[in-house]
Amino acid sequence: MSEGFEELCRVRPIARQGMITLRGDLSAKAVKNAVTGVAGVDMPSRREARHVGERAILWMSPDELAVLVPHEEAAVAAETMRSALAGIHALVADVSDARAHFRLEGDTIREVIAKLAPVDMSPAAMQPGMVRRTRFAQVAAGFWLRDEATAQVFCFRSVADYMSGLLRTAATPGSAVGYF
Amino acid sequence: MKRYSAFAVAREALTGHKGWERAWRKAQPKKRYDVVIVGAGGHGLATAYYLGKRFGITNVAIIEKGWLGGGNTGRNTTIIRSNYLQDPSAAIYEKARSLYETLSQDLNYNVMFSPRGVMMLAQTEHEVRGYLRTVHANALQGVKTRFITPAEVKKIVPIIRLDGPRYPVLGALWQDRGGTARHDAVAWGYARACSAMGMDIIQKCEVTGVRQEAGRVTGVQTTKGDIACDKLGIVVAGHSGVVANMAGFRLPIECVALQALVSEPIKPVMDCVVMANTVHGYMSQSDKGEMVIGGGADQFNNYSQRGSFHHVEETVRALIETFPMLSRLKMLRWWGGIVDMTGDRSPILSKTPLEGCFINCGWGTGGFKAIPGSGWGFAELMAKGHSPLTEEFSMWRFREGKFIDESVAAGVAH
Amino acid sequence: MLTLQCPHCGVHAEETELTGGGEAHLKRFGPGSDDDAFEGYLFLRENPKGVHFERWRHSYGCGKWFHAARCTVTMEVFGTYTAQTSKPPQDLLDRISEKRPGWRWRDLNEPA
Amino acid sequence: MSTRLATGGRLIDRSKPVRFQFNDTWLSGFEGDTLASALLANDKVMVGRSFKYHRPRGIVASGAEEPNALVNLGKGARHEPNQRATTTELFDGLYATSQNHWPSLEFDIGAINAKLARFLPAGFYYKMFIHPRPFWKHIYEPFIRQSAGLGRAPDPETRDPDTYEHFYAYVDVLVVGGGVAGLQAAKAAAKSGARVLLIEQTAHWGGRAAVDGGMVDGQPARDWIAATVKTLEGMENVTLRTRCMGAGVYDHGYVLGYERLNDHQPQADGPRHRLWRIRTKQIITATGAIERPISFAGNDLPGVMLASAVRDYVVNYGVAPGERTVVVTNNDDGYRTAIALKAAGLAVPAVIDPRVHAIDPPLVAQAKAAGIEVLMGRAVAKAKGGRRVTGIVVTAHSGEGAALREIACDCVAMSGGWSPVVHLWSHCGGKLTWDAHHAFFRPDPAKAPTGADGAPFVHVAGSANGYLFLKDVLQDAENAGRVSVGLERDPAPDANSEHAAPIHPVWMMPAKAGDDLRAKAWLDYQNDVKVSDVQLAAREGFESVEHTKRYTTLGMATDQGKLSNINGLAILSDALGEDIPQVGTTTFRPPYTPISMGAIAGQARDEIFQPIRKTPVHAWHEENGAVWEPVGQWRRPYCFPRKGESKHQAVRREVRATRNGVGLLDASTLGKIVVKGSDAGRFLDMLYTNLMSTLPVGKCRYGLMCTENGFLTDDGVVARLDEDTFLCHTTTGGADRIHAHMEEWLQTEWWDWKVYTANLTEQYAQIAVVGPKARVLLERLGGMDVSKEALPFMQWADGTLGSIPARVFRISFSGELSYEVAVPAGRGREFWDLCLHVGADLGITPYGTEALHVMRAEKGFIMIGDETDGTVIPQDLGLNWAISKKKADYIGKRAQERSHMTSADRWQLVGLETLDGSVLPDGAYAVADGRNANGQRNTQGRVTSTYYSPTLDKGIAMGLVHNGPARMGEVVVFLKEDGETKVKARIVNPVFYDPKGEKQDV
Repeated sequence: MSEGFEELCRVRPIARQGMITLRGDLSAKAVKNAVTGVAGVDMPSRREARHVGERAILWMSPDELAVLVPHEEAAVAAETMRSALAGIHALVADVSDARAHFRLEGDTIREVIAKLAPVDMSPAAMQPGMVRRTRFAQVAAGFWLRDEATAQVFCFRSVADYMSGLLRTAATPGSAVGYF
Repeated sequence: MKRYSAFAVAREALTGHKGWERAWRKAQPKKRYDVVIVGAGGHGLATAYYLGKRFGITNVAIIEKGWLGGGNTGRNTTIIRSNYLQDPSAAIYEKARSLYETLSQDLNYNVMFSPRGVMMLAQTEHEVRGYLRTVHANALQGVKTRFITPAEVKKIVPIIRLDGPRYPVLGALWQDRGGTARHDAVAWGYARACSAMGMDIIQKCEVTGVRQEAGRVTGVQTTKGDIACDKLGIVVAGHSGVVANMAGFRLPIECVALQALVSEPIKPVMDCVVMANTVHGYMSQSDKGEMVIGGGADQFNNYSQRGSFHHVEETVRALIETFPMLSRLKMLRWWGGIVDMTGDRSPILSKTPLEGCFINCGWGTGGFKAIPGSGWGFAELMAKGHSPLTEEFSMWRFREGKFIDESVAAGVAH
Repeated sequence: MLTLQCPHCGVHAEETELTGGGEAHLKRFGPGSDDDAFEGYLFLRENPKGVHFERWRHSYGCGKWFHAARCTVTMEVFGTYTAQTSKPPQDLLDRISEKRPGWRWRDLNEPA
Repeated sequence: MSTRLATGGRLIDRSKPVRFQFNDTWLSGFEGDTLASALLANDKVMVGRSFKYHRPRGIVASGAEEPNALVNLGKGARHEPNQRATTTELFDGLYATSQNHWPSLEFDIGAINAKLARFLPAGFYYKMFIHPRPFWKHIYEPFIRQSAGLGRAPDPETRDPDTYEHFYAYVDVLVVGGGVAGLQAAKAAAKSGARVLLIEQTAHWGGRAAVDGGMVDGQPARDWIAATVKTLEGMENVTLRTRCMGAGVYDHGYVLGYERLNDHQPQADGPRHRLWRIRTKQIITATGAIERPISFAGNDLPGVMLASAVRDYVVNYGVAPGERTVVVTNNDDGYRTAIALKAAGLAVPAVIDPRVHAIDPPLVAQAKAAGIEVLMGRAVAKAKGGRRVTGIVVTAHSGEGAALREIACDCVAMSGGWSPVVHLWSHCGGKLTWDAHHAFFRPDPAKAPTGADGAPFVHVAGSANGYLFLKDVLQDAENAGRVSVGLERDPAPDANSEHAAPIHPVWMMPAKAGDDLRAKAWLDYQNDVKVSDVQLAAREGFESVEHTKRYTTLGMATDQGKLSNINGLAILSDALGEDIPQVGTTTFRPPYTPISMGAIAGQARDEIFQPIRKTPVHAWHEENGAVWEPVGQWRRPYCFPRKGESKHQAVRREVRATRNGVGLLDASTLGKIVVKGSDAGRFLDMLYTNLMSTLPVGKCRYGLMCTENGFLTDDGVVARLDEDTFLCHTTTGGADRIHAHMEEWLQTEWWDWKVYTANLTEQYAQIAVVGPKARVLLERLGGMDVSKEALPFMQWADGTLGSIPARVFRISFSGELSYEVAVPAGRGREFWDLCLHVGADLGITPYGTEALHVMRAEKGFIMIGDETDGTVIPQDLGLNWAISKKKADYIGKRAQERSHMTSADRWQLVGLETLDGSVLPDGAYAVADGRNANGQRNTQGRVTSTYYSPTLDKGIAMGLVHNGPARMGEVVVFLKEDGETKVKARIVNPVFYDPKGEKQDV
C-alpha cells in the first residue's frame, strides 16, 4: 500500500451484532408476528432484507429468517419469539455469537464484493434491500445492501479474521476495477 | 518387426529414414477372433499383449472407437507408484511398477520409465499416521517405501517450502522406485508389439452392440460390421457403462471429468513427483521441462472431456503455496479426461453376468501407473478364468461390502 | 462451470456454490431388502451419456436440496425442481421429450 | 540490418526514449515499442535458440503467435521465463535475456544437435536409449533433462513480490477482440441496451485495419476506429478493456479474461494481473486471423518473417526489419507488405508469387506500379544464411527446386495465407469446417457451442469467421452483434470493397521439393518440427492428427502451434493421400496464450491462502506458545510447551496435571447441532445406531452414527434439552458434515417429518474442566450447584458460572471427573481466563489435543479417524452395546447385514501391551504365518492408536486384531518399518486406566 491511494471502500467489523435464526413456516401468521414483533421491521419476501436502523430481518431460505437486533437484546428477543411460537413447529436460536458482521462503506462496495463472490453485482441485478447468501472466496457468507453505498457482510465467527483479510485485500489501494 | 536401436536410427539416417516400417499394421476386422478387446487404450493393449505373450493367444482383435491411446492413456499425468495401503492394490500396482522397470526392453520401445521417486507430503498429524501405516503395510507387501524427514524432503526437492504458514511439512512417504513414463509411448509400444504378434488393431471402429446366446457372449456389432469371438474384454474406461449396457448389465460406476495441466517448459528444478494431498495438488517436471500438474475431478457426471475451471484454480493455488517460486510461471494448457469412478474408488477387473464377457474398468484417476499389471492380471483372468492379481477386484464386492478403500490412509488414487 | 437455478430461493447459483449429490430419485432399501435391491440402491448407477437426473444442494446459499435434469454431454439443463418429490414433474419430462426424442432414463421412458 | 526508420511509427512516441537491457547490453527504444520492435530497431534479429537443434531463431511475428522471441524477463524475484517479446510492452529499465543456449546466444554448445539433425528425426527417442537398461535413468535421461526446458527457472526461494486478484463480471454480451470487427459487433449489440463487455489483448484498438488502412463510412479506418471507441466509451452499458485477453471459454457462458494491469509498469500500485471470471449470455469472438508461414528450405533463418509482421513493424513502430526484403506470398495480402516497405523507402528486390494471373489484381498492379519486380509462378527454393538470412534462391514453383537466380536480401517476408483464430470457438465444443476456397478452417455455424438452454452461445465476427476484407468484416460483425441480442440483421457501415485473386494453397515450396529441401523446411520453429518429420510420422502409421502431433511434437510448443498447425496438417493429409477435413484438427484447449499461475491463484496467498478457523480462545493459545495441530481448517493446540520443554515433556506434564489436579481443554471445535420438532426423537433413532428417543430430558447419551454404507462416521454425546429438542455433539471434523448429513436425509428422504436443525457450533465456547479438582474449581466460580447429587454423571444443567451464563455437561472423555462447560462464544475467553485465575493454586493446566488423545486411549475410548478409517463398523469396535437391538432400522443397518460385514473373520478392537513396555510403532501390522497368493506377508491385525502413557509409565496401544476379543492374553508379533524387526505385544483389555470407571463418576 503506498500513500496517495485510498482504500476502495471502508471495511469495518460490527463489534456486537445480535442475530437470531428462525426456522419455520414463513407463511404462518404466528411466525410472521413473532419475528416482526421483536424486530419492529416488516416481513421480508424472498431474498429481501428489510431494515430500520440497526434492526433488520433477512430472508435466508424458504424456511429460515435471520433477525438482527442490538446484541444486548438478542437473548431476550429470542426468548420472546420462542414463547410466541410455543406449540408451533419452529426453531429459534440466538446466533449472535456465532457470526461475524462487517460493514462496507463507499461507492465501490460493488467492486470489492465482485472480487470475492460469484454474484452479479451490477446495480440492475443487486439492489438495496436484497440479501444474498453465497461464497466469499473459500468460505460461506452472506451480504445485503443497506443502501447504494453500504453493504453488510456476515460469515461464521471462526473465519472472521479470514473474511477481514479478504475484504481488506479486495479494497487494497490501487486495485480499483472501475467496472460498475 | 524391425528392431529399434541407436544403430537402426543411424543406419536409417543415411537413407533419409525411408526404411522405417509402420509401427503397427493397418488392419480390417476378420469375421472371427478368439478374443476381442474393446478399447485400445493402455489397459486394453496391455491385456492383448500379455494374452499373446503369456498364454499364446494371438488371434486377437483390439477395436477402438477413436485412435489408439487417445483416451485417458494419453491425457494423464503419467505418475507411476505402488505405495498403496490395501494388499490387493499394492499387489497389482507393484506388479505394474516392476513390469515398467523392463518394459522398454520387453517391447523394444523406449517408454522412458523414469524412477525418479514419488514423494507424498505429510502435512498433518493425521497424514503422518496414515503414511506410517502405509510404510508398515508396504514393507509386508514387498513394496519399498520409507517415511522421510522434512530435511530429506528439502534435500530432494529444493523448491519446496517446508514451513508454509498453513501446513508445515512434517515428513513424507517416499518411494524411490516410483516415477513417470511417457504415456503415449506405453500405448504405442504395446500396440507395436501386439501388431507384431499378428493381432489386429482396428481404429475408428465403434462397438454398437454385444451379441450373446444363452447367456454367453458370441461377438460384437461394430461400425465395421459384426465380429464373432469366444471371449470379450471390455476395457473402455469412461465408456464402460455404455458398453456394459449393450452387454446387458449395470456397473457401480459414474463418470466425471478430471483435469490435468502443464506449464511452459523451464530448465530442470524438480527431479521427482511430489504429491501434496492436504492442499490437493501434485506435480512433476517432464523431460521437456514442463511442470505437469494434476487437477481435481468434477462432482457431477460428465462426458464432455471439459472440466470446471475452479479445479484448476484450487490446484494452482495449492502448488504456489507449496512451491512459491511457481508464481510467475505461466500455465500453457489444461485439458480434461473422462474418468470412471467406482463405489470405493478402486478398479473392477472381473467376470460379468454375461459368460465369456470380462470387464476391466473403474481405474478412476489413477489408471496409467497400473497398465502393465492390469494387462498382466486381466489377461490371466480372461485366459484361465481366475488370477490372484484380480481376485479381490470383482464387480460383486460392493454387494458383499468387501471394499478396497485407499482413501483411508490419506491416500489418493492419482 | 455450471450454473443451476435453485428452485427454492431462485438464485442462479454457480457450481462453486453448489454440492453435487449424484443420481436422483433413488429408492431407499433398508433392513430386510434383498442384496440386488440394496446393491442397486447404493451402488449401481445410470451414468447415462445424455439426459440425466441428479441431486444438488445449494450449500453456499439457502442450503436446500434440489434436482436437475441435465445432459451429461452438452451440459444443457432441461430444468430444476425441488427434491421433495419421487418423480420429475410431467411438464419437464415433456420438455425433454421435445428436445431429445427417444431419450431413456431408468423407468422414466419417453412417453409414446 | 534492421533499423529504426527516420519517420513513422503510429504507436511510438519518439519524444519519449526508453532504456532497456538485452543480454546485459543497454539499448534504447521508444515509449509504445514492444520489446520485439525495440530489439529489431537495435538490429537484434536473432533472439533465441530452438528447442531441439538449438538453431538460431529470430523474431517471426508481431503478436501472440510468436514462436521464437521468448526471453527471460526481469531480475531476481521478478524474473519471468518464456515471456514473448512481441507482446511485452517496453518500459524503462526492462531487463531481458535470451533463452536456451550455453554459454551464449551467439556461441551455443547445443547447436551441435543441428549437425546431428539427421540422426534425431521425429520420435527418435522412442527408438533409442533402450539398452542397456540402467542407462536411461542414469545417463541418457539426465542428459536430455539437462538440455530440456526453455526459460531459466526462478530461484527456489523466490517469493513473488506482486499481487494478483480475481473479478466476477456478469454481462449479456462479451466481445473478445478489439479490431474493427469487435468494435462494430460491440456497437451493434450495445444499441439494444444490452450489457456489453469488450476486451482486447493488446494495448491498442483497431487490430489490423489500423495498420492496413482502408476507408470506412467515408473516413480512414484509423479515424473510424478512434470515433467508434469514443462512441462505445460514451455508452454506460458498455465496458472496454485493453490488455485483457479472452483466455478460455467454458460451459454455461463462463469465460476467463486475463488482464495484465502492470506488466508494462512494474513499479505501479495494485495487482499485476487480474483474472476476470466472466459469466455472459452470449460471446462474440472477434479474435482475428493469423498469417501462415510458407514451408521452404531455410524458412527458419533469422530474418525470415511473416509478411504481416514486417508490415506491422514498419507501420506501427517505424522499424525496418531489413534493408532489402523479398516478399514471398501465395495471396494478394502479401503485396501490402511490399507496398508498405516501398512506401517507407526500403528496397524490395522482388515479390515471389507461385500464382499466375491473367489480369493483375489491384494490389499486384499497385505493387508493380510502385516499381516492384513481381515474379509470377515462382517460388523460393531455399533461403540462405546462418545467423541471419543473406539471400534466397528463386525457382519455378511447379518444379523440384532448380535454381533460376539468387537474390540477396536480409529479410524475407512470407505470407502463406491466413488462418482464423478459432480457439475460443472451439474450447467449449464448437466445430470447424474446411473452406477450400480460402484454404482455412472456419467455425461451422451449424455446430456452435451450446449453452445451458441448448442454444448456441458463441458467435464469430470478422476475420475470425473467415472474412478477410474490410467491407465483409464489418458486415459480419454487425450481424454477429445484432444476432447476439436477438435483433434483425442490418446493413453495416460501408467500407471500400476490394477485388482479390484467390489464394493458391502452398504447403510445400516448391511443389515438388525433394527430401533434402523438405528436411530443411520448418513447420514448428520452437520445437524444430520439419516437413520431413511429419511425413515420417505418416509413413510409420501415425495417421491420426493427434498421433502425429504427439509423435513429432508439432504444435506442442509454447505457441501451441498457432503458426504450424494448419501447415503441418496439410503436409500430413498430403502424405496420407486424404483431404484435410478428413484428417481434422487437434483439439484447442485453454488458455489461448499462457497465463500466469499467480493470476490463477488470485488473492489466495499467505494469510488468506485458505481460511484458518479460530476458536474464541485462539488468541490465548497463541500468546501461550501453543504448538498448533491443523484439524480441518481449525487450529487446535497440540500442547503448550513451557520454556525448555519438548513436545513430549509438555504432553506428559499436561496429562499428569489433569489426572492429579485439574486440566483445561478448549473443546469449542466440537460440533453442536440442535435438532427440534415432534419427530426429532424418531429422526435421531434413524441417525444414530442407539435409541435416542428414549433419552430422558436432562440426560446425556453417547451415540454412534454410520453412513448408509454401514461404516462408522461420527460419534458424540447427545443431550435432551426438552421434550422435542436434542443437542447433538459431533467430532470437530463432523460438525459441518453431520449437519449436512442430517439436512440431506430430512430434505430428500423424510421431508414430511417435523424436524428442524440448526448448527450452533460457533455460538458457544466449550471448555472442558477435567480432573479430580474440577468440581472445586467450578464451585469457586459459583453460580450453580455442580455437586454429584445436583449434577450426576451423564447429565446436564443450565445456570451461570462466575456470572457467565453456562450450560454444563457432566461428560468425560478422559475418565476423570469432568465438566464440559458451554458459554456464549463472546464470553469464552473471559470464562477461560476466569478458570485459570481461580484455579491457579489448584495447579490448573491447559492441555492440548495430544494429552486429550493419550487420556482417552488410557481409557480405551475410540477416536474417529484413528480407530475408524472408513472401513470400520461399530461391531468391530466392541460397541454393540451402543447398537439398539430394538430398532427395525437406522442408517447403515442394512449395509451391516452384508456377508463381509457379518463375517467372523473381521478384525476387532483390543488393547495391546508390548512385552518390554515400549511404545508400539504407529501404524504397525501384526503378521500371521505364510504369504498370500500375491506373495505378500499375511497379517492378522494392526495398531490404530499407540502412546506412551504417563499415567502408567509404559506404552499402551489399541488395535484391530483378527478375532481379537477371543484371544485375550495371547501374544502377537508386530513388525517395524523395515518389515523385519519384531515387536511382541500381548492382547489385553483396551481399558488401561480405571476399568471400573469410578473416577469419572464421583
